[in-house]
Amino acid sequence: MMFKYVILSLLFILPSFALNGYVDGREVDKYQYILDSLWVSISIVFIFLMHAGGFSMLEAGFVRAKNATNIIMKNIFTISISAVAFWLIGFGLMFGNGNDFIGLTGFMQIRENINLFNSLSSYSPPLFLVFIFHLLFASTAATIMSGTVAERIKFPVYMISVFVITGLIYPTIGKWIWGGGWLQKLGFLDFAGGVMVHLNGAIIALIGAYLLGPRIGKYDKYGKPRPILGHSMTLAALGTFILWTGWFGFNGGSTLSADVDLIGKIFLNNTLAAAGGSISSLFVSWYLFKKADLTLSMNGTLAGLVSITPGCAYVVPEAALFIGTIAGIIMVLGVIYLDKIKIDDPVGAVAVHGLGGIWGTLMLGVFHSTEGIITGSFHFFFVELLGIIVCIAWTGITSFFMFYLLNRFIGLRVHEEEEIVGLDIAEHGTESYPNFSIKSY
Amino acid sequence: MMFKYVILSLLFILPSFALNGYVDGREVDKYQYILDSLWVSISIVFIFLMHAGGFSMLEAGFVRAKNATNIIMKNIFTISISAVAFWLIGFGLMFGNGNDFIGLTGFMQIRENINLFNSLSSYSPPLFLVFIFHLLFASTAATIMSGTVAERIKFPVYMISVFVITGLIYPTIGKWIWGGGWLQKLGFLDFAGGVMVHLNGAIIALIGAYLLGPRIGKYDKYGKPRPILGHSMTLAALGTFILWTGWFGFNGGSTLSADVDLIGKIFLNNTLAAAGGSISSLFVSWYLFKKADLTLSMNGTLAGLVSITPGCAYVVPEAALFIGTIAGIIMVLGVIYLDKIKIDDPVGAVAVHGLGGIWGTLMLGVFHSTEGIITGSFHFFFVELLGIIVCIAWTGITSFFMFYLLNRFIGLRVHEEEEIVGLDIAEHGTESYPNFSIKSY
Amino acid sequence: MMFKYVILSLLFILPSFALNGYVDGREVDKYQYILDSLWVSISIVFIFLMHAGGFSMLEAGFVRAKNATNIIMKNIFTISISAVAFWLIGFGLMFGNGNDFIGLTGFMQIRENINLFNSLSSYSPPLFLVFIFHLLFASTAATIMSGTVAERIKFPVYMISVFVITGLIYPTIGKWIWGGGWLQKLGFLDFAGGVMVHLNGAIIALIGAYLLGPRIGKYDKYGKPRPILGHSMTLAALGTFILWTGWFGFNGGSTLSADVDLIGKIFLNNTLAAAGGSISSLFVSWYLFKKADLTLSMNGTLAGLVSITPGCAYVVPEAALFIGTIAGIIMVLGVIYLDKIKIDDPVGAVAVHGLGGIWGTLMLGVFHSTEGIITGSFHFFFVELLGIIVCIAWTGITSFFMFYLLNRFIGLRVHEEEEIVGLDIAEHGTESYPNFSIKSY
Amino acid sequence: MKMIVAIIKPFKLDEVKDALTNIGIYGMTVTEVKGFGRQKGHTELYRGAEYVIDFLPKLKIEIAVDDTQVEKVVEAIMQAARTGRIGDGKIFILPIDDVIRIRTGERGSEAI
Amino acid sequence: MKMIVAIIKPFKLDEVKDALTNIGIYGMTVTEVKGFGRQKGHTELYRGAEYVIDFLPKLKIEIAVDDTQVEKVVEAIMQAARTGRIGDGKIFILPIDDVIRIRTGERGSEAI
Amino acid sequence: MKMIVAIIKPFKLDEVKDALTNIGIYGMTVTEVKGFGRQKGHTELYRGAEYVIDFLPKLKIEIAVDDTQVEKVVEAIMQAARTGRIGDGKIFILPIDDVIRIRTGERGSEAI
Ligand SMILES: Nc1ncnc2c1ncn2[C@@H]1O[C@H](COP(=O)(O)OP(=O)(O)O)[C@@H](O)[C@H]1O
Ligand SMILES: Nc1ncnc2c1ncn2[C@@H]1O[C@H](COP(=O)(O)OP(=O)(O)O)[C@@H](O)[C@H]1O
Ligand SMILES: Nc1ncnc2c1ncn2[C@@H]1O[C@H](COP(=O)(O)OP(=O)(O)O)[C@@H](O)[C@H]1O
Repeated sequence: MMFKYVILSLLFILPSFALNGYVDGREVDKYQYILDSLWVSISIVFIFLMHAGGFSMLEAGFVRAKNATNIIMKNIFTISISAVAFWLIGFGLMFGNGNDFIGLTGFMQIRENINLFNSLSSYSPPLFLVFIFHLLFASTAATIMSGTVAERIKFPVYMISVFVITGLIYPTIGKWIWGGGWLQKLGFLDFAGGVMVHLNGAIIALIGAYLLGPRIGKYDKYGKPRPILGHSMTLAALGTFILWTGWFGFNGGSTLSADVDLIGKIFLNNTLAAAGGSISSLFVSWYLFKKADLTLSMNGTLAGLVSITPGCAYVVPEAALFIGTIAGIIMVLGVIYLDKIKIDDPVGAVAVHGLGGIWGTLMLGVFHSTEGIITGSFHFFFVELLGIIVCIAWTGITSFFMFYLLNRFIGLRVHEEEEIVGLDIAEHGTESYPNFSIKSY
Repeated sequence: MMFKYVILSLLFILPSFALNGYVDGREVDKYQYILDSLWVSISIVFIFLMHAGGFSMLEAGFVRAKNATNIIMKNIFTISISAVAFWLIGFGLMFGNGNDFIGLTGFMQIRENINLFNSLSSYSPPLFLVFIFHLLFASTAATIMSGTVAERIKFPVYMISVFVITGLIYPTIGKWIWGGGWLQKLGFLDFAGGVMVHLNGAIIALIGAYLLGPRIGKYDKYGKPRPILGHSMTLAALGTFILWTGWFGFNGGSTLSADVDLIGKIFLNNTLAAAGGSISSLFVSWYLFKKADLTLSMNGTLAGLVSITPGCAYVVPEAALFIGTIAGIIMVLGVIYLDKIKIDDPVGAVAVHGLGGIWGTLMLGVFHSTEGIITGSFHFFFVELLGIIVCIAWTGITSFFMFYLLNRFIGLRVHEEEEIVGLDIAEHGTESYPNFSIKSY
Repeated sequence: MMFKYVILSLLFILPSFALNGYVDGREVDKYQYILDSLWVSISIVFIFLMHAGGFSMLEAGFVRAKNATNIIMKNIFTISISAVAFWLIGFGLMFGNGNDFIGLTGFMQIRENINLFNSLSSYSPPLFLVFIFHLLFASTAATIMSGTVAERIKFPVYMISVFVITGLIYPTIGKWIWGGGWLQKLGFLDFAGGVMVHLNGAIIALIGAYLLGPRIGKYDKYGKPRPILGHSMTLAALGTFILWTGWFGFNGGSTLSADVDLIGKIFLNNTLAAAGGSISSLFVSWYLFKKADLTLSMNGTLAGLVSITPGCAYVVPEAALFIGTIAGIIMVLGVIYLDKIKIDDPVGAVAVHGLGGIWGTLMLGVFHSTEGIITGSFHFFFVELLGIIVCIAWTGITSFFMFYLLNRFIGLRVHEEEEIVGLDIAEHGTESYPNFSIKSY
Repeated sequence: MKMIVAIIKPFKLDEVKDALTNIGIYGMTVTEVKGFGRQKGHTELYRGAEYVIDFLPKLKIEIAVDDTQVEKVVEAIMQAARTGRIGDGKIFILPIDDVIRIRTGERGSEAI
Repeated sequence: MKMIVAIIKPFKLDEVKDALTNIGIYGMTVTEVKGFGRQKGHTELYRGAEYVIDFLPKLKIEIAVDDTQVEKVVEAIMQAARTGRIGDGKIFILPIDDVIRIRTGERGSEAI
Repeated sequence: MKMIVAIIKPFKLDEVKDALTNIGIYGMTVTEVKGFGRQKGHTELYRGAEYVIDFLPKLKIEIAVDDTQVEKVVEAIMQAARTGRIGDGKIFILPIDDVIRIRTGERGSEAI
């Protein structure tokens, strides 16, 4: 009998012998570990493309030719400096051990030592990959504002603010929501960053645009908005397409594991929400303005994607289509409204990421397949609402403070003459298109 | 003895215990399932990029600056509306249970219920991923025409036709070829859509271009073709490069499983066929026109890729190089011929996708490593030929009918003045490049 | 007792039964094999995008509008012809069986027969994928020069040289370094091609630029350099962003296996080195020229990436940040110096890939975590130095010889009038932007 | 000698050029310009905000001719450029004191 | 009749146009030009090599008017286009022999 | 005063500018134009279909000068812009009635 048990126990030891191993001190299923990590690695590449190629091209397309070099310079710098800031400070603040409000370990120590980051203990992939994944999210939150404050913010001011955002503002609320902090403990859910990335970014953008004021020429002497057309619809479209593509990695990769059933669901929700947002915004602009506005339809695609970001893993496809479709409509109305109240946002980021983020998070409260209002409970909805309010308050106040100080000590805005001649010449000494005849008025 | 059997049987149960699970009601090898699904997920991202970034940029580059916004608007809409149409109707028609000619279940029901889709029972990845994968193929077939009918078709006409194509025309023949229908039963092979995607798309494009007539100014008063140059070679090239890249996902992903040996073979065949097509078209244009025509070489790359699409999994690399090389030559001659017979195709899609698709499918009949003419049998070749004829007939007739009705009730073509001023201003109220001096003649 | 052994042995056979299989005649762990191969497949796609989209757009953006079509034509041809050259000759020379200096088997025989390529016996993925992976590296080495010799080299000269590089020059040294040849036996390490790809490419570029001489107008009558501005900063940026993205595949894929811990480390090193290079070059140019030069910051990103390429798998993240940061500074100084000594390099490839490659390889000799100077040994450092010298000598001499002969028999440079009117019209009969008013001076 | 300056609708360029070569005029200089006149522009919306495109694309053709040819040239341009709709453009005739061909140094009518 | 040719700073276009329409001038033709004059250009660096941008963007506005209107138009342009800084531009007044409206064939003052 | 209008080959701009500044001319206005003349264009093929590029890029330089300077300026332009090959361009001399400097209101020769 004992003999039998020996054999049986061997039978159960065997697979762990064959399949398991130790990673960062944790025992893991070897193949699952590789699969999870590969999926995250690949998602990182998609998200990087989205960030680097997508946002830059979109924003470049929406500004005037005389500021294209400047907006690209900002995007390169955002990616680069946020890597440093998040490595030095941000990641520790967000995932380090500490209390419910702040992480206090792991600064500059993104090594194999997982013990500094208890909040990450349930993550499968190795720490390096988790770091880069979250870095790209932080960096995306920061880059969202770059389009909104474009064509008039001073480059050094922008540089400092990106450092502060990715090093301090974002990681702190990140601790609360994703780092095991108090909001997370209350049950707040934000699957891929509807609040964390998009609403955060939009609030910073809004505060920045408010304090900067509109671009010269954006309002006529009677205060009526005058459009300042983006210089290249094809570039803006390229950016949109890359973002659309990368979003599969952004939302799909937020599984942080090769849970392919969930990935499938997310992909479908993504696809339908984006489709809904593109179509609804197209028709709304067509109805309101008699002609189908491409830039609003592109914004609509993104609004659809933003709105499904918090809930993509939790809602059914029909809900995703609904959420994205309405997001497209809300976004168009938001763009018109912001224009009216003199928030000059060249790329529409506040409406896309802000309204899309709020709407999507609320709808997660409604449509969550087990906890949403639809299944009978209101508790979760209010937790979601609380998260939104907390984000607006925290990020609103801190970024106001940040821009306020920058304004005092450096001044936010370039000189009027620099704005007229364009930041490309003024700050970078070059034209973006030296061989082309550019209209001078 | 019995004891021994117990142990032995345990030995064989064990691995299923360790490795298997249930997906969509099927029992699967767990890791294989994850691997297959991940590969399809990633291929989806590549195909999406190819579709969104690739086709849009290519087509935008080949049209005039005054129609760039319009062509992009169309591409955004194509992706979006086809998601809805394929979800509502197309997928059920194509893969639902029914008879050899049509699927009748699964409309709007892309849930975990695999029983509605018996034809998919041998697919490993979850239904959601299979749905998106096939959606992107349908949507590609529809988008192929957008370049050919560009610069003159009415936007609403285009919109309706995309819905009809992805909801009805494509899924029906899809049932026959990929959904377990009659052509598939006859042994017709089309690995990644040489007929299904490319020939289908080209036929619709051809019918559309025929009924629309050439753009104003495309022929002089003596009927001699006059070139209308695409407005940006760099954009067109970017589109080509993205398509070239995405094709790895398109053909490689059509394994629908992580069969890496096959993927390796497909990647190599893809690479050689594209190389052959680029080089041959380059030299043919150089020989014929004394200068090396970039647009034809780019078309040649794509013709090479299209031509290997039906057979990439079945032929040896040497054959792939041959097929792609000849495809490049045929395509150039096709472009010249279509120009002569007054089919005005701004992007060359009919020659690339139509002739490339036909040629590649026939050559699969010749080079298939076990069933091709080369190995002695003619039967398979004739089945392939039959498939081509069926596709031309079905799609030719239905799309003719569709455009005919649209012409009757809406009118296919924009007003002459709108065509001259450009669709960007006429239909979307914007210029694509407002800061640039655009030549007015 | 015997009975027990039977069972025990069964236990150990079982997993191989369950998990293993035979590939190319080797016995492998099945899932590991699939994982390795999938990762390589996906890396191939990223590298292809990087090569096709990245280099082309970058180079196109850095040249004048009148030469954009030409540079793209060259890139398409490079990818295509190198596939053929590497298939016919290169791969056999580089990995075929032979001696320490040259491979002599496997020409045109990239089939499942691994026995022709003993040097690849430790590679997990199937031969087809390994072939494509190395093809893309060869092709990248060749494409590096295309930007440097742009705007003045004759197209046929360029065509032949790419064939020679990817068929002969690159594979020979490739045998020495990666194909089991003498340098590899000495312990020379070059993880992802700092010497093999980047330095090789830069040396060829340098020799080419030297023999061609500067573009007309690059120096005024007193020999002072005059800038010739690239025609599109947004295109150049797009190229940079795509390269930056693809580099994850380039360096990460060089594991040639799904070693996810290593992939994580490489990704992090990549990210930090690129960040360091972008930031340092930005500040250096700002300090030296009073304005922040976008093109130098983009070059800086790439210099950072190049510099981490040889050592990304072997150094700690802190070292990566250091290496990339200094690479950015060296690169800027290199650009200025090359300008002074009349090496006219429109895209900065010699400084980026050459200096970046040398610096990174030396630093690997310093920072290698077990063999570098820092851990006490000088031996390895000198081996790295030797590798650099060998590369400069071999590639310098052979490419000089190649260009010398091409100059004798064909002439390297286009006619002065063709250069003034631009290669697009002169060699391809088309303008890149026919609808735009292009400045004529 | 006179400088005939014609402002025309852009898509009429080919016809005007042909008309001029038909009457033996082989030299002209063309400039892209924006015209403002009775032909009204149009109002468009970009992201919901209105803007007016009131400068319309036109081409300016400058032709230096001998006094004797002025009427013939004006006639040819009018015929070729006229559509009958507002915005067809104008022809201005300005005096020229002298013309020099750079290549040869010829002056006056010789140089045209 | 006279051709009034004004070279102005580009961002002044709207103001000049408004000033002209206010005094009843409804026709003009605008061209993008580069100006070289007392207003000095600026030196920039591209990849460390110096270059001078000495041709500055300007707009040329051409307005054909009756002799009686010349002073009024000159006055309006001056007021609208002046910033007081170097580079504000010039106004040239050239004689016109005749004007023809292509659409109608009208001539002279009628055609303006 | 005269308006000297020179049509030149684009790559000669720098030389012409230098020649003019050398003789003390510091003001000019440059326009991108397309020229049609004896210099023949070229035929190209795009996707196998022929097209003719018969409008060639030229630059138009306008220089307002005092009557006394006309010959000097013409001479300088001719020397700098001549290559001796067809298409070198022309110089037209038109009369100017008056010149005004917008900034100061100066008139006539003062304003140049
Ligand atoms: N007084 C003017 N001076 C200069 N150009 C003018 C003048 N009036 C009209 N133009 C030019 O002629 C073009 C056509 O004039 P417009 O009044 O629109 O129509 P029409 O030629 O039918 O009278 C304008 O777009 C403008 O370029
Ligand atoms: N002699 C001239 N002939 C033609 N155009 C001139 C002449 N002088 C100046 N201009 C034009 O007028 C513009 C302004 O002249 P500038 O000398 O810079 O300043 P200001 O108008 O204050 O005297 C120049 O940029 C140029 O376009
Ligand atoms: N009659 C004319 N009126 C206006 N511009 C002219 C005239 N003839 C020639 N030009 C301009 O001068 C340029 C050069 O003229 P062209 O006849 O080609 O050579 P050349 O200057 O050697 O006689 C033309 O491209 C055109 O811009």
